[in-house]
Amino acid sequence: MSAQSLPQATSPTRRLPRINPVYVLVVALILAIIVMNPAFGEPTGYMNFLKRVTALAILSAGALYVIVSGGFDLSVGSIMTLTVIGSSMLASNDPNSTYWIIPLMLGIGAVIGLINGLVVSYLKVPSLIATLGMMITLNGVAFMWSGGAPRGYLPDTFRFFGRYNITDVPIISLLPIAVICLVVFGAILWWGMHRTNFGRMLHAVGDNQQAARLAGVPVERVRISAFVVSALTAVLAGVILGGRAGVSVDIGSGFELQAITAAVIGGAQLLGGRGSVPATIAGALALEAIFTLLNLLGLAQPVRLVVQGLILIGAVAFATYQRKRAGR
Amino acid sequence: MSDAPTIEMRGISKSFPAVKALRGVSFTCSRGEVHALCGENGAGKSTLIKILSGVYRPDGGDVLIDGQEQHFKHPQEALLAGISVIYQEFSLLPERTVAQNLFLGREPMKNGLIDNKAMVAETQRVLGLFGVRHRIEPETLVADLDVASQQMVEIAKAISLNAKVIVMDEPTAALNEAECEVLFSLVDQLRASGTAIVYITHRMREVTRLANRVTVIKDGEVTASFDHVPAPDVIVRAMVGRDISEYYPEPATPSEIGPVVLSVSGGANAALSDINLELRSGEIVGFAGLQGAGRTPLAMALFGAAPFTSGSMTLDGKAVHLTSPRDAIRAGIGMLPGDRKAQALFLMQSVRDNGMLTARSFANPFGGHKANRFTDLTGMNALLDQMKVRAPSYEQEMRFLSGGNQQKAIVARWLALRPKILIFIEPTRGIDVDAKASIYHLMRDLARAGTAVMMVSSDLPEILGASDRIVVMREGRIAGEFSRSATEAELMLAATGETGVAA
Amino acid sequence: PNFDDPAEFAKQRDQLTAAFNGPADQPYLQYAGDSMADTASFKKEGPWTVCFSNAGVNNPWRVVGYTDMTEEVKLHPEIGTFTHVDAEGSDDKQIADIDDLLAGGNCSVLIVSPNSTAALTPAVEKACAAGLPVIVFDRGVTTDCPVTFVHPVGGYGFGIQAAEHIIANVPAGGKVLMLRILPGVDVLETRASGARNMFKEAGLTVLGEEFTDGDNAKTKSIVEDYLQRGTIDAVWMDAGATAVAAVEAFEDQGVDVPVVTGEDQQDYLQKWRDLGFKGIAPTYPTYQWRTAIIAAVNTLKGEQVPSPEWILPQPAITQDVLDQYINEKMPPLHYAMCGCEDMPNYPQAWGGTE
Amino acid sequence: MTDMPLPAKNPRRFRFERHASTILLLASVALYIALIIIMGQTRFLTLENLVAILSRSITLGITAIGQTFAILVASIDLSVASVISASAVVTSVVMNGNPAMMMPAVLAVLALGAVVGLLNGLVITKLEVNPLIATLGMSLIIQGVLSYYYNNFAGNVPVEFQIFAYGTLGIVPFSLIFMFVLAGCAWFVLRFSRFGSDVYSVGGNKDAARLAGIKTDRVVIRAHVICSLCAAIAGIYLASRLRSGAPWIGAEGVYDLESIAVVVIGGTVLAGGRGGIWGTMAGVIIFSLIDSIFNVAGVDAFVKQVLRGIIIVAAVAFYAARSKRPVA
Ligand SMILES: Nc1ncnc2c1ncn2[C@@H]1O[C@H](COP(=O)(O)OP(=O)(O)OP(=O)(O)O)[C@@H](O)[C@H]1O
Ligand SMILES: Nc1ncnc2c1ncn2[C@@H]1O[C@H](COP(=O)(O)OP(=O)(O)OP(=O)(O)O)[C@@H](O)[C@H]1O
Ligand SMILES: [Mg+2]
Ligand SMILES: [Mg+2]
Repeated sequence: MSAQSLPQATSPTRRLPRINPVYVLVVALILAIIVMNPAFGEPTGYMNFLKRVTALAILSAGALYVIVSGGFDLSVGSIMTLTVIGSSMLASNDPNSTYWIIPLMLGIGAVIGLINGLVVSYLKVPSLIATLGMMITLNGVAFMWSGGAPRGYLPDTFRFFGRYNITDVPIISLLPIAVICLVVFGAILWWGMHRTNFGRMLHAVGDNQQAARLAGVPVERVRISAFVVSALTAVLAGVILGGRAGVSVDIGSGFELQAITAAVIGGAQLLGGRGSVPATIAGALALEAIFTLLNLLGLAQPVRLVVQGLILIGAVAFATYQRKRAGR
Repeated sequence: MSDAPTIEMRGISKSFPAVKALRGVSFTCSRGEVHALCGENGAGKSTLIKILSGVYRPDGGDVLIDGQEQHFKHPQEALLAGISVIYQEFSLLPERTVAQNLFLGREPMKNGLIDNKAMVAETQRVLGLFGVRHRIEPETLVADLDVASQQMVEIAKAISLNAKVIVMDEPTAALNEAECEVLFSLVDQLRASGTAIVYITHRMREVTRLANRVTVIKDGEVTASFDHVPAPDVIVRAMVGRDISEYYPEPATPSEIGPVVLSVSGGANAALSDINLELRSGEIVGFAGLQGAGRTPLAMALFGAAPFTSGSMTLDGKAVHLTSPRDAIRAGIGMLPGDRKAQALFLMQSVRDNGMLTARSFANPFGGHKANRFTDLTGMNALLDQMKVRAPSYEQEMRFLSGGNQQKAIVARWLALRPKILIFIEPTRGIDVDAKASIYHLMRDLARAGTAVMMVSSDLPEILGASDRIVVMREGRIAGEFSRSATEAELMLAATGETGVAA
Repeated sequence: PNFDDPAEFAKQRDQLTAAFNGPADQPYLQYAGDSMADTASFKKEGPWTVCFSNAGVNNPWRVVGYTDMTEEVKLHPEIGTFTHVDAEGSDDKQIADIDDLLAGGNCSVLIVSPNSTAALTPAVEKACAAGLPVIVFDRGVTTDCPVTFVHPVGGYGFGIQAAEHIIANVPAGGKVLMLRILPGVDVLETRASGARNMFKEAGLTVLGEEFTDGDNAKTKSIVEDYLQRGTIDAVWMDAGATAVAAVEAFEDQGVDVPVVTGEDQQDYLQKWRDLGFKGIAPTYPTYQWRTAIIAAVNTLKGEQVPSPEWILPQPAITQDVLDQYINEKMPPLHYAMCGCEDMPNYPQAWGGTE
Repeated sequence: MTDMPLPAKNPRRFRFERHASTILLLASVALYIALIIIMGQTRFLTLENLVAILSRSITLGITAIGQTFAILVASIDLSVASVISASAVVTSVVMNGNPAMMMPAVLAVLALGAVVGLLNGLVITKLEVNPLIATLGMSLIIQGVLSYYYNNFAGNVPVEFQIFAYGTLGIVPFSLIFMFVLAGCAWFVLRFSRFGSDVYSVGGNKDAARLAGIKTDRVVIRAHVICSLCAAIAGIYLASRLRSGAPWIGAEGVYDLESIAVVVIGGTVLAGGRGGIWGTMAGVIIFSLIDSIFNVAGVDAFVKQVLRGIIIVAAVAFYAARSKRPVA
């Protein structure tokens, strides 16, 4: 800065690099798990864990695009369901079908995201309602398509992404394909959100939509793109989860709230303007680690619900407190 | 009544996470006086007021009301103690009526229920004091009012409390001359009736016109305190720590004024009719008029935000039809909106991201955010330095900057794009003298570099001082054109369409 | 409700092996005991309007069953209209639905598949009071006013069949993981309690009872976590929905698949055959949906109907009959024990090919 | 300078969004009647059937009245479904068939509702946790505690108490009258009391309300107490209707998302500060009508779901697209 006096910026000691508490949380949880079950510290242990969390992590990072732009996407869970059911309907046990089914599903996802975005941007329906409607509709569509029960298997080529491991890898011994997907898609989503002009416009739209329009941001296009990204990642998450778990009728249900939860634990601001892809992925890891830990502790299901609720509130309360104190 | 001043603030300190806003500030105000509080943007004026009114709690120091020490924990307690504040940022509820806003939190009750009738009647009475009874109806929604009327409601709300202290934080920022006059006479009446008034403004004329005493804050400390009203340059020196030479830059010489960049003929829409207009490169055109005269709609029409529905518009001689801000920006038009918080600021983003946004919007969306064909991070830093934006760091979030510094930061947004035409709407609203001067010089520099500048302002001295040519609007039409040698009276006459109007 | 009723446990244990009345090749017509209801007072000329208040078609079991039912309707020309209202899994909604059906006023008979027992009782009583013959199936109600209550042997029976298989194939002291869908559902609770009793009797160790919510991914995670902590000798399941996921968890970890119990869904049956582990598939036959229509038709014809309960046989699919129930042409979540192979639209109506 | 003559603005221009819910209601009534006539099912055009339709959604209606308060203060309550379950269970367990325990049970449940609302409000205002997260967390906690103690229908409601759900005045059920009386009270409070005015102010702009001396936190907390109380009453009603309470009946009726949808369809804006009770009631009746229309027309269960999703979005779009103001 040029020769002007700065206002009294407080002494540098108070401006420690601020580390997002979610990272601390993840590390603490994982250490706790390893203490309780040393097998977790071995490659099979943590690789299985990462494999398990991949679908949610990718999904949350995609959902973050919508959250940062100032909306919600409640339809992601139903998109996952539709992906799995639709794929099983189309596959008709033909291993080669995967190569056109996944692109087709991505296409369907893009159309769904586009519709969400158009409804929110041009019909001005609040995203909570628009995507709630989409969720109900898509669940119905999935049911209609399959007549209520899926009518085909997912071929192994389809399940490759969610299920298979590369074995005999040096040092880590096994490397699930899902973990590779997590790294690749996580990096792409990180790049889009934090390293491009699009990412900055996304933040701006979520922060102040009217100002964004007057500053020349193509607001509608940006918001629609956010919904498309979210829907596309939901398809990917569906492919991975379907790969891991096989076909079932309501495979995606509940994922929409988990994705929002992961983003929020990662410090994203609901209603837009702030959010980080790595922190959201860490939020998903934290969420899954909590479940695993409670599992290890052998706590009854109801107790797990209570703990989950407390952690959810506690994490957000703590983040708010920290943000206020640190002036962020 | 004791001799103690109505309000006394002693040794007030206040820190925000990133900045020490106040350090040991003392301030008093007694009944029957107007005490002007001056200081640059970010000096800490609003913060001091918010401590007085219980919005913030001080880190150190005492607040005394009528000699009694007070520790307000909620604005309500300050209100009950007789302190009424017109805040710098609007504090109205757009979806409620004028009457409901006026009586917010203290609705008249009858049998335990809200007495709507009494509320409307009382509202009408209070609005009558301002002579705006015909313009503002008690049961209109505030959202349907223009900015000036909203500010009137804000003022009426504070005054109708019959408080013993009224604090006005830049009350005239959104008002035109005539409305300012109404306010000034009200302030006179209030002073006469024994109210203590704290008055914050960046306009020296208002200090001279109204104040009994003046206190200047700089960087969170009192730098000067006068029991009289000194000459403006004395105040300015205390504020900025130096003299400001050449407040208004030199006007353009005829040779500097270039060809017509933009012309409109027969432009009209719901708010405008029969607009014929030319803007030339190198020229600053000031747009004057009363509230509701259509200056903002005209700016919005040129900027494509609320396009003309008939008529034609040419840019560099070519016909254009702009239907969105993006169209306009692409065609080389930029605009700084009047309502900064609602229309221009991204409070959660960094100062630099605020500055870079427009450039990024027109670059490849998948291109890196650090550099684009318009500017890069270093370039933006240079622009922000040039604007003298005061921030601990340009990575700081915008919401921690004072109003004036926010305005300067968003000017940088447009500079990066080097537009052919730049529209400023109330560019110096809420900006301190130093910054004002730099904005005038900046506009002039832009003009010299060939930009056509359109400046919408309600500040007549500014219109006269900074423009090369002046357009006056009335009722959605252009009511007259003047050179910079016109007088305020001539402009007012054209603006009101009446004779014998006091300037 | 008591889910650990020794008398009921013993009764169902006997019924599993008891002889049933009726044609052996048409299990959906068979019934236990010989108490019958006289329905002469409900005799009515066709065409009838058969009204059906359904708890929901929100899982594959109900989908297969509902298909059985609609196909059965087609076999009876006397049924003029078949009105189906779906409560989407909500008691509140189902009560309102029954009110709607009564307000409409032209049902000849009302079939109810209650979403839950206690909650639907008043609505069923109201329908009885309106003079309608009522047939209840799957879950019951706590009133005797319906003509009959159609159901297979029951939850204890299911639990017993699965547990017996495990006990026969796992040495004493072996470790059993019990995977359950969710708590609170009557038919599932009795399955668990039946099995728990058997394991205790046989001296097997129950590693844990975990709820999967019918979620494959969660099931896989649970099994993985248990595997990380030690060996598992058998997995007992209260329903087949997640059986394949449990099997895959062993497969993916490179561990031999132990004894796993499931249900009569095609995907499980095929997995069982392909991997050759020691499996069994107790059933909760979907053919009871056919029986409900048959009971309604018999009632309107004034014919005798087994009453107050029409207890259907509940066979388990074992290794020796496995191949006979596998049909590659049917969808993975098709329930093999549908008693529908003899129907005209089989297999297309159930989503099968050819 | 005195009054400035200005082109008169029409201060009371027709506000489409204020009447949208009425228009929607009339449209669905018309659709229903048309359908009945077309299908020749005129026997449905009876008073009894009208009552049956109105009585379809009493649980939803009572819940939505409370939800309206939460949304008007720019908050939201996702815990209503769990509160409904909890209060239904507590009602039937405390009564346990004993008529003498009716009063204590009702009081206990109301206390429960008040405490939950208070906690929700405190977490939202004092810990500044986003309401969506706060109430989602609360919902998990309640559900966990409840399922720890109960996993099935528990206790039973004495016959005397079933009068609440099954008793009628002529052909009109008491519960229906009760719902409309409750709505009337809510309307009165919102329209005429200081608290009602504060609710709109806080929802409209919390900072402005605070500067005007309104204790905004208190208003938010009270709105949440009302919301949870209504949910508790809905639980009592449901226990009376189902004769007993089970820990899943709230979740099974999706009362959380449905109550939000109904409030928004009724014209209350998710951002707060705009809307009202009668809109909500119109929304509830529209939902009932849709159900009845589906039943009359014999719409397939899956198609029904698809249509319902589309209808929710279309209904909100119907006025949102016309509204000049942003709708969240
Ligand atoms: N809520 C806040 N959090 C952090 N910093 C703040 C906050 N409010 C004000 N500040 C900082 O405190 C300092 C004083 O701000 P203040 O608003 O009091 O200035 P001002 O004198 O009113 O300026 P202006 O004339 O521009 O209104 C500025 O540096 C500002 O950035
Ligand atoms: N962007 C816009 N789009 C449509 N109508 C507008 C727009 N801005 C203003 N109007 C309408 O134009 C009329 C005049 O606007 P306003 O009161 O803002 O006057 P103004 O001329 O902008 O005031 P000033 O000239 O002092 O800025 C009002 O009826 C207002 O509602
Ligand atoms: Mg200020
Ligand atoms: Mg204006």
